[in-house]
Amino acid sequence: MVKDSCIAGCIWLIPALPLLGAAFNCLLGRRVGNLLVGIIGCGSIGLSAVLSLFIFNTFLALPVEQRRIEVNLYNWIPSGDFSAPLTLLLDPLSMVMAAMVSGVSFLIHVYSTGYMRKDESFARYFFYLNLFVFFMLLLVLAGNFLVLYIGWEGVGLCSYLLISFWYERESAARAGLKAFVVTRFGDFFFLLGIFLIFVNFGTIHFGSVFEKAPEVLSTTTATWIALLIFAGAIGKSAQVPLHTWLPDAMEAPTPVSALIHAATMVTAGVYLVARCYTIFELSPIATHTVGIVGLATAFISATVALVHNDIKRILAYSTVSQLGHMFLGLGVGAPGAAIFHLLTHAFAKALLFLGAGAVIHALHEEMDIKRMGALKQYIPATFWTFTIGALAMSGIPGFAGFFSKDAILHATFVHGGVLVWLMILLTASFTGFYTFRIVFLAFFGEKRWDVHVERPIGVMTVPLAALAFLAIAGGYMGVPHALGGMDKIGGFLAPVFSSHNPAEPAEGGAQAPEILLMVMSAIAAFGGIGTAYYFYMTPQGKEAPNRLRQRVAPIYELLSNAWYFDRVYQAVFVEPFMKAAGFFWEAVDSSVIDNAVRGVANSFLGGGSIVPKLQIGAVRWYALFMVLGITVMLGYVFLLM
Amino acid sequence: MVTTSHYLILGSALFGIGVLGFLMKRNVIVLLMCVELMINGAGVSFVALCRQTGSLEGQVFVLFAMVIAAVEIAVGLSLILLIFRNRATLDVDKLEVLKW
Amino acid sequence: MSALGGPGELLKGATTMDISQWPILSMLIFLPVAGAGLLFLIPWRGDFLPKALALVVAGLNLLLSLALFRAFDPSSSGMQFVEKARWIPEIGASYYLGIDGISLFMVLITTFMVPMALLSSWEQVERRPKMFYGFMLLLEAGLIGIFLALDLLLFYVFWEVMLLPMYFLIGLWGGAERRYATIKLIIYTMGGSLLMLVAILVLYFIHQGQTGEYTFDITRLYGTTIPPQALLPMGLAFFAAFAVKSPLFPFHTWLPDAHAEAPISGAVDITGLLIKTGAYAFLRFLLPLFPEFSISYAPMIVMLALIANIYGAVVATAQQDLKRLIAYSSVSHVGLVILGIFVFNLQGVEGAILMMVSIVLASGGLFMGVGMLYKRSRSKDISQMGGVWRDMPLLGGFFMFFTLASVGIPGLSNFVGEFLIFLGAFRANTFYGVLAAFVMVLTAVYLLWMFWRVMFGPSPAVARAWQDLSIGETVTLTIPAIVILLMGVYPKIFLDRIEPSAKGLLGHVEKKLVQREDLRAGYKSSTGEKVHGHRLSSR
Amino acid sequence: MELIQFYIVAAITISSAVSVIMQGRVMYSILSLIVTLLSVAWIYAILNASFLAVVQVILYAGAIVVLFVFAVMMLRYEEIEPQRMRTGLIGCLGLLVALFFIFELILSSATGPFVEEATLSADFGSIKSVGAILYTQYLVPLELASILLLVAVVGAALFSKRG
Repeated sequence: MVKDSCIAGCIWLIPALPLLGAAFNCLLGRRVGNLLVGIIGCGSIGLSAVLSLFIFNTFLALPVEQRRIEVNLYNWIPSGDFSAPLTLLLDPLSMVMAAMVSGVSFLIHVYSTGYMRKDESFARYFFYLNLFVFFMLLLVLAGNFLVLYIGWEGVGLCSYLLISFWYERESAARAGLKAFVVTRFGDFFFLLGIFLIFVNFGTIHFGSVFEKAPEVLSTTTATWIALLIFAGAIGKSAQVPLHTWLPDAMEAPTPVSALIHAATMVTAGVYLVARCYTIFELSPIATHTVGIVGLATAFISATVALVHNDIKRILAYSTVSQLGHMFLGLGVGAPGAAIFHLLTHAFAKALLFLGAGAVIHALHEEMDIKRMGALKQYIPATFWTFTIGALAMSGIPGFAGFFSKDAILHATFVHGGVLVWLMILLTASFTGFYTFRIVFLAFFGEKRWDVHVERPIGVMTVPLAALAFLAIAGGYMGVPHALGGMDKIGGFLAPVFSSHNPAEPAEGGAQAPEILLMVMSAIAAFGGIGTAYYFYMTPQGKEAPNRLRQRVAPIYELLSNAWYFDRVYQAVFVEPFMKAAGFFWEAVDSSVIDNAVRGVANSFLGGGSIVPKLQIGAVRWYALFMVLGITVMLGYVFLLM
Repeated sequence: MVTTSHYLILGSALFGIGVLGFLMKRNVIVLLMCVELMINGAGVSFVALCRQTGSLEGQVFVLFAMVIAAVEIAVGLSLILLIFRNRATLDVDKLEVLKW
Repeated sequence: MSALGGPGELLKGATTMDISQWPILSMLIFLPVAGAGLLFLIPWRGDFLPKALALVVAGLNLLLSLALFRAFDPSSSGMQFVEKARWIPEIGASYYLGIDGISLFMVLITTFMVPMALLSSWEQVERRPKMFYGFMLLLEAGLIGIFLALDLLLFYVFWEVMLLPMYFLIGLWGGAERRYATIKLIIYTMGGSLLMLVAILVLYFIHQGQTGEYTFDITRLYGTTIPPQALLPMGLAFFAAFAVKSPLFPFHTWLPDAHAEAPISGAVDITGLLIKTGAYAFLRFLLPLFPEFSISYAPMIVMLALIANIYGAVVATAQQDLKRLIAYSSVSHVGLVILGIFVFNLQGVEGAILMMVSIVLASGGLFMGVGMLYKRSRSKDISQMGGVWRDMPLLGGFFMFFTLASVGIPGLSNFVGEFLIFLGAFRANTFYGVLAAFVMVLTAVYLLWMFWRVMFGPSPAVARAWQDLSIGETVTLTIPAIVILLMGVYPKIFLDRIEPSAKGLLGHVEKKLVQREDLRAGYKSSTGEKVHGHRLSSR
Repeated sequence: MELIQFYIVAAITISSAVSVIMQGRVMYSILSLIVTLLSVAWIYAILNASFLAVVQVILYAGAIVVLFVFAVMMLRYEEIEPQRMRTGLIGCLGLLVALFFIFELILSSATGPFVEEATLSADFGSIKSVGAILYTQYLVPLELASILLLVAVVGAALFSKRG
């Protein structure tokens, strides 16, 4: 009990510390100099990370049934029977997320002090970044839907601010706006989902909602709620068809891409669906939709990633694809696996992005992998860590991504069917291919650049190393039973997905297929990597990509235009909207309505101009009409009545 | 027997003559005088009715009306002086400044 | 329960001065009048003294209203600090003032915004500043009068009086097209309010016919039963007056012109203050006086509100003039407010009131920002700008803040109001809720796009020697920003005080409606006509 | 007796009033106006308003008429045209409307429904009784009236100075 209250007392500090940091950097940042800004910025997050790890530790010591702590800070919006208190909830799911978010954020903050050290808006950058961490922690620690929504919108806002960070670039401003509007489109549905929840349950508190959900909701209502929530997740987590903002979001400084657009914010959708899993389970349609969207996203964006040359865009599409994996996991009834993949992906992808950042930094803002090469000799630390990240990402046995992806693949095989499994297997080989395409093109081969290499400084290398460690070790949280592990993470998270039992310790007979599946996925990954090696490392394969490109020209066109999503949206939504706006303003507002008003005004003016025209003067007519008026009134009163 | 009606008719007549003059005359100074006539006509009616009802409020009202009349004449005449200096006429028909 | 003490408790600390005995409401109205009188009558030398005087008067009024806020009893739903005196006893008109949770924040925001407007125009009014400041104070008095009057005739007087300073403010200190703008403003609003005057008189005589008593006291008139044949014309007359002032689609086109031509601080006031008199009047007069009208025509009004909401947002996207853009955003937001009022539930009404306050703050902040920008650039044309952030990071920051507040980012004031309105609309009718909430996407589009075009992008090649904000300007923008933040983070202070009155209002509407339904059911039960109840909830 | 007195004073009043508007020269109008005002004072006296009668003589016949005279003197006499009445459309209309108006007024005064004639106390209309009501019930309006007078004096001075 003591531990309980101790935790309850300091939960609020986890998000509050970054907020303080943000406030400091906002108000005083420009005055105090970069050193202090950096210290405050990283320090606040660092403290928060230490605190959450400490709480995690205490939390683990609690008995399972007590692992659910709620704190009411104050009643935020009380209105009649509606109330939205600022509630923080600590349960295994939010604990894991909070620890991951604060930890990864801390590493990226440290990295940023090096990466951004020459930027003149250093303080602004750390203000946004701290604010982001605050909102993200609020999102994962939220105890009801509205608090989650604050965090949800807040991270979207910070994402917008950070994408547009280099606002003088027209493309950055455009990408920021696009990201905000597209995700807000998703938020709109999410908000409707919250309303629907409130209308049905009379509360938006997580505990009460999920507890009552099976009794209260009919399948139809559950479907509606689940789909609306999922629409929010689609926007935020960049799933097809709302994924188009994420590649453009790469206009942000690279550490931001690592933090927001790979490790944390974009995974919020996965977190949300996992959080509401009880509702999703009530509706097969919703669950299937989640799975299908996840699968489609995973596949489509993996294919697009194959042909791009911009290092950050490849990683962005890779992120979208991996998020698709997570949703697939959710859709096939393996939320634990999805969250596990979320964690390992966060480590690996943050590592890849930071590595890419170091590469870009080294080559002075060069992002085209065709103009890199042979960097292994120049920045070896980056090379090694990047490769570890790439291995983890591709799902090579022994690295983090392997275990988590395997968990999803297994669930897919069991619940989704062979066809889905094959598709995702293909995607896995694509993943191996495009990740190592970067590795081979950027770090090996001949030198295709001629600038002075800027080596990453210490504060940039240390986070890389730390993340590399996590990208290897992170997987051992959830070694599956089939390999003789304990699946610690699955067990830890299980109470959250109450009605759902995580992969039971498999029967002796069932272990064999699982291991077989693992072998298959490892083969697929190696196949992808091997193809990349053949294409980019061997002299024989050099011409292969070009030949392939010519052979399947239409498909290549399709892929390099990212399946034409952007163009279609431009033609179907953006342009008609702008035209409508112009039409309504000029044709309706300025013509129809205004002319009606002007007509009234002119009729008065016209009427008014007749009287004075009868004679030259006006004053005496006023007098005459005054008297006439009185006369008529008197006449009415005295003569007629 | 003189009834209140007699005085009221007298007051009305005075008022009416004022109105008539106000509409017919063109000299601004005379117009002001016509206003005085109207005020006096109203005053007669007031005082007559006042005697009828036995309350003094009507007389007080007439007193205030006189004050107003004095004010009006003072300001009005000084305005007329000003207008005359600027426009060199007192004919209302030629003063069309109020025209829009 | 509550880990933080919260400012609510702080504000209710020991009262050192008992102000409940003062005629504080009259003071609120007449202090600015006195200030304006001093400004007009004394032949001041120089500009500083009159400006300072105006500011001091406005500041004093703000302090007074804060004292009022502190003494306000949040648990009561009735009128507080009531002052009643004979005005024209012969016709039953009285000088009757009172304040409740609905008007409290209207008054507060007025007394708050006027000093802000004065500050923001401190160096921007070049011609006859003392007249300008005098009219601003008169405007303040008129506005406060509208919010406090409980007598229909008194209300009407204030309603018209307020137009006068507005007319001069725009007509004398406005932009190039100011004549057009003022005439449009006057025609629109006078047209509406004359209809209302007729309806007021009709109501007055109907009431007299029923009770034998001549009175303009709205608390008595609330009980009047309107004969069915008079209901539509009277309701429409009131509706027209308020809809024009609000302004509700399609009566809104005066607003962009008035905005675009108004002097900067005048614009601050119109946005917020003038237009929310309309929405306030809906709550105070239309709903309780004509509940039957309000409810049976609510679907149409709600449709208009939704159209205004979406239409305003769409048209705002097409604007090239900064001030017009913000004006259309006001049209859009006001649509939301009216939607909140006419869904007849507690969340909607509370949200509407919060939203009104919040629009004033957020749009006011934007306007002040535009004013400061205009002072340097002499342009309101968006296409002429770009890259302003580079030149003026501080202004850019504030501009961002107010833009985000308008967009409705949680944690800032607009969100709370919007959220409650959406929720109320959703509860009343799913369709309303969906349409209303969709605007949050459009709002983001036009506001952030505007922000991008103004602030982002490269600086033009021509060197601009624009100074960033001065300390005075920074302070002017900081104060509303703090209030916005406070409202967004701890709206409980506001909601607690609004709730009893909002509940009372809805309860009254419901009660009156039920009475009538009973009455009519009595008449019609013989013919077997089904009496349909309206779903109302004061939950 | 009272009737005769009334008809005499009424005749003087009406005829002098008509003379005010019929005179061609302004000065004659003013002189006629004096007669009218004095006869009105007489009517006041008949009607038990002795205080008012006195004030009428002092204020009107004394002060206001003097103002008129001064005004006429300050404007050069020969320029105080026009002397003729209005003609044309507006003249005809004016005459018509005004005559009809007078007719209505007189008709209404002759047929008005009246309350019972009150019995008057001895000092009705005396300075004392008027003063008593003036300085109690009507104190505020009285003070306001004095302020108004002050403003008018200042205003008049300002106008004539500025020209």
